[in-house]
Amino acid sequence: MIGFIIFVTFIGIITIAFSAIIQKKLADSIILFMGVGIGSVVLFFIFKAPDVALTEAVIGAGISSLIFLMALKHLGEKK
Amino acid sequence: MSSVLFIALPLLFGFATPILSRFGKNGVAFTSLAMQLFLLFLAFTLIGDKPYIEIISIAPPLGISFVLNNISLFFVTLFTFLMVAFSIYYLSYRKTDAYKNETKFFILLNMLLASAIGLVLSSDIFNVYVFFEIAGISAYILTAYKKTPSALEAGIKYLLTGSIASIFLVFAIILIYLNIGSLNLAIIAQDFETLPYNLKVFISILFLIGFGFKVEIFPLNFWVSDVYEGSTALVNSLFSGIVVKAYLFAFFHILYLFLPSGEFSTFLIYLGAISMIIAEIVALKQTNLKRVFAYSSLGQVALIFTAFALQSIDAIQGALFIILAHSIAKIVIFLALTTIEKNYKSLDINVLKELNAPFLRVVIVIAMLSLLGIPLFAGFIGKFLVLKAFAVEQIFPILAIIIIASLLEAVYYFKLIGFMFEKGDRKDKIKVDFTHKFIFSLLTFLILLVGITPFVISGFLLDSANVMLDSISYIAMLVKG
Amino acid sequence: MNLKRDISTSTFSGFALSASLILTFLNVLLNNIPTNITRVGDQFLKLNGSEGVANAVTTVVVYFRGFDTLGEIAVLFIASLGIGLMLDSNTRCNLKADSNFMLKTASQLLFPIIILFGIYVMVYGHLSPGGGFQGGVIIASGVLLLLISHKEFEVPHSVITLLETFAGISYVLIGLIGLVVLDKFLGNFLPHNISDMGMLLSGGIIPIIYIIVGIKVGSEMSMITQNLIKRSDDV
Amino acid sequence: MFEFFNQPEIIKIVVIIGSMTLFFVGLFGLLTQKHLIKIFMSVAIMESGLFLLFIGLIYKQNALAPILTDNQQGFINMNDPVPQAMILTAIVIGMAVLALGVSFAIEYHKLTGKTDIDEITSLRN
Repeated sequence: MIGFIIFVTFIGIITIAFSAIIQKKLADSIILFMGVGIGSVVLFFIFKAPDVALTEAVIGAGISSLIFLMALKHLGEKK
Repeated sequence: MSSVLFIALPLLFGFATPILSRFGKNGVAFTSLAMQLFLLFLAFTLIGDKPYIEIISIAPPLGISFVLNNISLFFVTLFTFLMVAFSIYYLSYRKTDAYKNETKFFILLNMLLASAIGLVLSSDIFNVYVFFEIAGISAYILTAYKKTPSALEAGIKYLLTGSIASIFLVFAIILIYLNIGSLNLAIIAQDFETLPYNLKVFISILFLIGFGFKVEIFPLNFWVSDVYEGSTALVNSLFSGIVVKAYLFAFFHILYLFLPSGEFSTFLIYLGAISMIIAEIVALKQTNLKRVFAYSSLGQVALIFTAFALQSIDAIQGALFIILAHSIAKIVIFLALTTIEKNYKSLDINVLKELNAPFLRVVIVIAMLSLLGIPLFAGFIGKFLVLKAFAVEQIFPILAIIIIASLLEAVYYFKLIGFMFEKGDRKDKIKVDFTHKFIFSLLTFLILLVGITPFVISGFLLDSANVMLDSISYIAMLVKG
Repeated sequence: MNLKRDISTSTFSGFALSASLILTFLNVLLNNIPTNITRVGDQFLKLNGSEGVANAVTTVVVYFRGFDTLGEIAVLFIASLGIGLMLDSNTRCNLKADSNFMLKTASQLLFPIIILFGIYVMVYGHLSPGGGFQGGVIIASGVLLLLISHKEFEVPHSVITLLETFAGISYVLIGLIGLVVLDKFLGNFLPHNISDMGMLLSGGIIPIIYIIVGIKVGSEMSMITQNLIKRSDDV
Repeated sequence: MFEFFNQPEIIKIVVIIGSMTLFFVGLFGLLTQKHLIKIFMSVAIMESGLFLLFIGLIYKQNALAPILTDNQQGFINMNDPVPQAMILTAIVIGMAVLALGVSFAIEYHKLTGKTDIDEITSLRN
């Protein structure tokens, strides 16, 4: 069972990451990037690395997305 | 005790600076200089007749160790000395145009010093990565410090290339840990031979890409000239004098341990030779002085790279001589350029035609002649030793490339020298104040001293080269703890 | 919308280049799947009991690889300094929209809880998952909540400077004391009995250092968030 | 079918292919995207692919998390703590570099109004 969960989570993360990259709207892409972070948290937790999971939760999914959102606010959608 | 101090003191100083700045701006400047002078004094007391070895470690042989032997002592002394020279120059420079938020500038300088020393001393591959990042981040911020569009552009480019480099380095470290199960350089070096061939090649290439960005080797050095042009000449003196040298040493130190010699080092020799010739060719048509010296720096670094890649005692001794000569000459040139830019507000190549400062002209000419490798200047002995080593190994294509590159270098240096002594209109005379005169005279005196009497230091450098090449005793020493 | 321009040659060549690179990577990795060799980690686990800390990751982060953590703190310190330098301006201006009463009250209620949770994660870092980094970032996220909801709120700059300086200095000084007392940098010179394992007061200097790391990370991250959120020329 | 995925070798292969694909997605973004935010995002995705590779290959299925709890006798049969410590360090460093890069980009945008990596070319000659 655990192997299947890993498999599915990986597929989910890859799909989310790819759509985050090719997304036209930056706001959508940042929200999807947050999803990559959350998926990684799940995987780290499955891999018995609770410390890394907690760190990824607060930094990878939390603060990084905040940084991107602030960048979006200052840089704007349009190039 | 002392090897930790070389890293801990600048770090401690950096952390404490926000408090120190409460006691006035001069306080930070002078305490910073005093701390660096103390480190320099400490380094000089350790240079003795007999080889010096010291290991500091946490939980040996598993934890992180710092090794202070002859070769790392050479680099520590060089970096500290250059930083002291820079600080003395800046101490006088700041009276008229100090950097904004000066305390932050001092923090960055000391962090740069600490990380460069850490790269040299550390014998743990992940710890090397951490210092790699500290040096990188300080350099990015120093590049973008002035917050002009070009400075920020250079900063963004530097940061992006740097983060890609660190990704590849982390990849290499991950594969090493997965397959060998240790982070200690000695234990990795023992087991690296036993890995499957394609994995070994893969790790080496990842490692080369990771460090290749930082040691400015050919396909990966597209960012260097932009960074030199975007940042100030003052800061460039540190990049060219300290940062590259620390990365170079860390790269070859690790390479010698992992891959004693073989086809990979032949590949590196040719890579270095190609980047040397390309850098010198591109330098010919540059019109901005910062860019000219950026490309000249690339050429010299590639020469050092080639010499280190040969892995013979003579070549390493020559490379150490070139490192010494190049660091001092480049810090002289970039500090002189800072003075010129401050007075004439431009660093176009034509500004040399109107340069009216006999003292600066002499200083720049001496530094350039040393870079060229003219006899009686510090650069000569290094280039001579490297050429001799390649002749002994009978790798004549490289010999030819080095000579052609030196000739190309001579073309644009003599063009610059011609500009400087051209008859014509001169601008206002530059007044060089006493502190700057002192520091320039000291550095040029060192260039001449090393050039005329190389034997004062060649023994020490020969020992250092021996220590650097002798990976077996390094491994034995580290494993024993 | 011009499809032909969107799927340009650069996209295709980028795809081809990265795909070929990845195939090489996969080829090498799949042919050399690491077997179960004894690693440094297993030796660390054996040694771990002697430090009296229940969370082995904490021991490795703070003690065996203590210099990495020091370097990491230096990285955060420099990055926070650089961000402050880049985004600094004398005339700070606040978010335009004023938040409503509910949000203000709720954030006032939540703020102490988040801070408390952060401190818990920080203090219990040697017993349970978590520690200085995570706790520090959680505290910073509490500060972030206040920054968003109260537009007049500002992180007290002098207090933060004092905290981060204190934390940085004491980290290095504790390391140097260890060097003097036990002849190794960051040596564990406080009593650390194995019988105390699992208690709050156990592990000698390790929890103390992790708390110091937490203070440092918390203050740096708070400054970073404030600098990113409040800018003079807000759009 | 679920048993098939539970074999240790299959888990390792899934981890290698999955994380390398994630790395590839980041590399693809780095090579094709133009906006600075997207570039930084690609770098972050590449990094997380590497971290997943490391932690996933260290993972032993029947071992425990490296934290001693009440009903355990000692530090035996646990996952390797060193990679976790390394990844913890690497995550924090990656975030710091990312934040710094974003602040450079914000300041650059304020001065010039450019966010496209292809337009940042004033230094090239």
